[in-house]
Amino acid sequence: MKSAIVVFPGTNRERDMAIALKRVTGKAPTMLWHRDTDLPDVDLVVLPGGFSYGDYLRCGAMAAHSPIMAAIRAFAQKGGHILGVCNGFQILTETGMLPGALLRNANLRFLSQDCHLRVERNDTPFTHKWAKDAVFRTPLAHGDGNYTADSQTLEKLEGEGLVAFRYANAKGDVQADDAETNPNGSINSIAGILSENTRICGMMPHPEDLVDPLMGGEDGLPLFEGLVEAFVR
Amino acid sequence: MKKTVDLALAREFGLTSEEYDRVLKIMGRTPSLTELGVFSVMWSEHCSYKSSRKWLRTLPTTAPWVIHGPGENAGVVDIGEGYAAIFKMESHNHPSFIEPYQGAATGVGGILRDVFTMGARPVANLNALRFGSPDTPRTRQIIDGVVRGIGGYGNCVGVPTVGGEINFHPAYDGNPLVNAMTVGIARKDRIFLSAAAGVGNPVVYVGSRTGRDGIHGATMSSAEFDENALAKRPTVQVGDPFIEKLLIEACLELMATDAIVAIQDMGAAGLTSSSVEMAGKGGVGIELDLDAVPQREPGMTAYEMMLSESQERMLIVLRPDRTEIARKIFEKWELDFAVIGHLTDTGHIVVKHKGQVEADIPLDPLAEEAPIYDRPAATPQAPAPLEAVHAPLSLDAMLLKLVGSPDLASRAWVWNQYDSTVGGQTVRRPGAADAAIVKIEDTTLGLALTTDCTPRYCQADPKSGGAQAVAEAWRNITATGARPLAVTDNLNFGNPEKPEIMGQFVAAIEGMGEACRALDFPVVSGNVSLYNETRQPDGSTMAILPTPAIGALGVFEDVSKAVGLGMASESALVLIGETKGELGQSIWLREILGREEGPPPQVDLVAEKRNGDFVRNEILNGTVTACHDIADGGILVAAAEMVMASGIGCELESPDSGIRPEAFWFGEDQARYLVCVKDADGFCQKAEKAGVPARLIGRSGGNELILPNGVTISAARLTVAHEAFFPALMAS
Amino acid sequence: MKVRVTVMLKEGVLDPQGKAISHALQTLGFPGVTEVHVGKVIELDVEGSDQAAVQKQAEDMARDLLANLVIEDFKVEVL
Amino acid sequence: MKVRVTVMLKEGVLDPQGKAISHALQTLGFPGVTEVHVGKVIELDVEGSDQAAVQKQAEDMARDLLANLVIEDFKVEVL
Ligand SMILES: Nc1ncnc2c1ncn2[C@@H]1O[C@H](COP(=O)(O)OP(=O)(O)O)[C@@H](O)[C@H]1O
Ligand SMILES: [Mg+2]
Repeated sequence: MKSAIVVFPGTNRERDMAIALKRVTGKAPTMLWHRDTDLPDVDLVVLPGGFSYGDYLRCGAMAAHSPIMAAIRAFAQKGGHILGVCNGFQILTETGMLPGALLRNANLRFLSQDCHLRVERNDTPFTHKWAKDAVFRTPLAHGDGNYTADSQTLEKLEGEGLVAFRYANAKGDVQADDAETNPNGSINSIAGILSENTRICGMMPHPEDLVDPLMGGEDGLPLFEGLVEAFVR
Repeated sequence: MKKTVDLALAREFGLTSEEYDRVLKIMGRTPSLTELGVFSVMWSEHCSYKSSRKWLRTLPTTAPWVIHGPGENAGVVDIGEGYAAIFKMESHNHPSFIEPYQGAATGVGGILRDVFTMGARPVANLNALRFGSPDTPRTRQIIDGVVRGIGGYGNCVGVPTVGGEINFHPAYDGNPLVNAMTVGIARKDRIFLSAAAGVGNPVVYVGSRTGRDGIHGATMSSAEFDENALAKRPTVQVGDPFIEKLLIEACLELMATDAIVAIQDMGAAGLTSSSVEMAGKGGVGIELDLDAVPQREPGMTAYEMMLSESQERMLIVLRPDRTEIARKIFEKWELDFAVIGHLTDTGHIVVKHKGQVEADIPLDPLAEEAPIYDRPAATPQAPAPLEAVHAPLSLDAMLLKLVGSPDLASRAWVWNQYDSTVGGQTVRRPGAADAAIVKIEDTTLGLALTTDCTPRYCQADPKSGGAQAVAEAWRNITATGARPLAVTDNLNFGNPEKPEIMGQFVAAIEGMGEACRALDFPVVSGNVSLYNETRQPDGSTMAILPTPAIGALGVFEDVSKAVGLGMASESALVLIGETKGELGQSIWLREILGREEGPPPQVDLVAEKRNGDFVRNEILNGTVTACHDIADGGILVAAAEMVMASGIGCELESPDSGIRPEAFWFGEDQARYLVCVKDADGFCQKAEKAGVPARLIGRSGGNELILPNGVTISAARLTVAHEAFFPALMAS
Repeated sequence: MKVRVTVMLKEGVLDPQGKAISHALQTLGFPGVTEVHVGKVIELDVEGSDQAAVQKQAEDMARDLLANLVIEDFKVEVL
Repeated sequence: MKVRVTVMLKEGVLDPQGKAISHALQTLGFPGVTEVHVGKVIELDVEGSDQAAVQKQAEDMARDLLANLVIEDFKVEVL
């Protein structure tokens, strides 16, 4: 699998993401600068976490207008695969490449803790290494992860099975009104979603920070292993 | 502002009349307003260390692994494989009282700059916080702002906040302490210093524009607080962590070239202290043209620009033929870049603005004739011995109360607002081990990091308290298996012009020095914050508890050998170290009996070293699989913390020690650890041979803590008691 | 010319900040506060002297960047 | 009654958001934007019918909670 990571001013989890990708591919991903206008020949583009433009105005709002986003849009139109994590997810919603928006966490505080995610479907390149309804642990770290969408959008997401991950407890029970298991207050406990063609995935938590037993586990690894298997080259 | 320069203005600026006389003598004329401003900030307590310098010199600062000790922007130690760790701690106490969010945020920003200015990529932040009584609304506001500020800045720059400490005491009601520590990593042969060199070389300003922020901040932090403190508004600085992040990346990119001759962050006293120090250290002169300084507001005067403490700015001396390379890098990162002067051979700092010379000061006397005071110090009185005390409650009731008390309760509410994993190198997050553990990317090396100080011990006996703080930091690092290397300190005290405060200061340094020498644990950087007092409405002042916060760093050759504090399954729990049952100044005495009395626990540095070296060896050879040092709350609290950390229970044995149970279980005797091992007999024999006291005190298993009186407390129940305090406090 | 763009959450979008402020005001002793909404105000200095053109330009800025129309409404005032 | 409280940073206090937005607008093709300041607007429904009393109450709320007077100024409008 050939992959690239986009760096915006203020991005800060590009190194974490590079470590995770290197771990499964054996080679370092290409780093792209937000002012680049062309993408190299890759299978996967990752928009990593961080505080692009300081999260000023709205998280991801300014990065969504970066020169590189035009190329990324074109890549998506050609059916390219894109993973947006945390700030990357926020950028994808700001560009409209994924529906909905991410509001301030319900408790109005930055949250940095482990959470559990339930895998809602396992027939996508992002999720196929897990069983359906599998539960895995992953860190999250954000101030604005409270997913919201209007009722029509939500109906479509749910109806077409475009929810990839939901916040859950360790047993996989989902309870949207419970701050323990749905820490940021996301609607329907949504933690990650897919585009209609399932080739774009945005999620708030950071599986890339749990790919090494030394750092506390490998629970996030299946995401990256799955991607590699999907693009054997 | 009054513009005539005279003694009255000099005093307003914080200079004494003798100091002003000295200025007149050096200048041979009445200084200009800008010149007076330069003298007043350079000779402020904050920049000149005039009350503390004499005593700081007594601290040990060298070891074979120390590359740069105090005197540079941060301390530098060799951690092997060609890498150096660069670290320092710094206070932002006064700003955090005035505006808790921005005060704490800019504190983090400032200490980050001290570290990356030397060429290091920051890899970890810690913070040592002291707040007033939790019962007052103002304390809650300060906690809320400080925690948000630390998170707001650290999370955005992408440096994980991995540890720290928090204490509460009414003595901090009007004067909280916010001490921030940053640790960075650099190649050992790529360290950047601040001594300017090369007459004619350009002096370059990078980062944010200069505004009227924090003018006279350095003098403000050298004065005690009065009722008007909250009205001192023009000095509030606002941090921009986004710009800081760009500045880190741009500086590191520039540092990978050979363009830099010298580099220095603009910290307290901004452009003044950075230019004066760079030129002074290099023995050259410097000429600045303020018209070229990037400015945020129109109409700024030379005085304002020289004293502004606008954040996120750096000063760099470049090789002249590399100026364009440097400019391109800063343009790429969309940061201001301006050549604002050059080095000269005059030995003077000359400041020009709009065609006028606004300041022309000889650098040598500015530095060399800076006042140094040998202030009178009263020897602290030894505390009276503690009379016999008795437990009013059952062991389990006391334990539940203690684990939920302000100084011992879980800090998860706090650290859950700090990104502790960004960077992907955090081996142990807050709460998982006695020190935070961070791996060095692409190596097997790891760092163990901690901050420690027990102010109530220091209040009772500053010397032993100073030694204890160092010993506890050393012990926390040892308890993970790391080899303790060096210390940074943040000495927070009251008004040094009072002999009893100066006496605390001198004694604490003496204690620290002794401990650092005995443990081979040199001080490589630090910060002094004096005048931490609040004037009360009745005219009296209240000083904080003497608080020599210690930040410390240890190293692992192989970080996979690190152990945490969570109870291991099916193990013997062994107590290391001697227990006499010292309850003086203990948390138990304060929380259960409401008394702050007696001498603090004795510090035996020989035992400390012997016990610690033994424990570390046994961790590294794999015998010890979990380890927790015994500190506040004694053995029983330590055991409960181990149970809560892993959810694995433990059955404790009744001690046949001849010591009263409350003294045995809650005494705070030093140099002790609880460790999990498989073979208790073999382990205790080995300890005995090494001269280390060791005894079996329990066995792990199940999910309950079983007390020697047979009462059981589930891990879950302990956790509920432990975790309730902060959320309840902050919701009220 | 000075322009003020006010950005508020759309009706129906959860406003936890507004809720928290309303709650805090109650406990601070302001019982008469029923609804609270929090938004952003962005004040801009825009070159130009044609009020209508500046208004139009500010609306473009709001649509492009200053507001997220999925969750927010905006209002432009040329001052 | 409806009340609007506008909270802006005091003059001279660094406005990192404003700076970043102004920069972004430039690159988005709005070169005529010179200064940008970002503030908060809080809209409240307050019980009562005496305009002056409501104004006074809102000012108290602003001082007590809505604005941080160390770095911010506020303005109250009863609508
Ligand atoms: N201000 C803080 N920020 C982050 N972590 C903190 C803070 N205060 C305490 N911690 C963490 O909480 C844990 C317990 O702290 P403390 O009681 O000071 O430990 P010890 O008694 O071993 O010194 C440690 O992991 C420490 O790093
Ligand atoms: Mg500690």
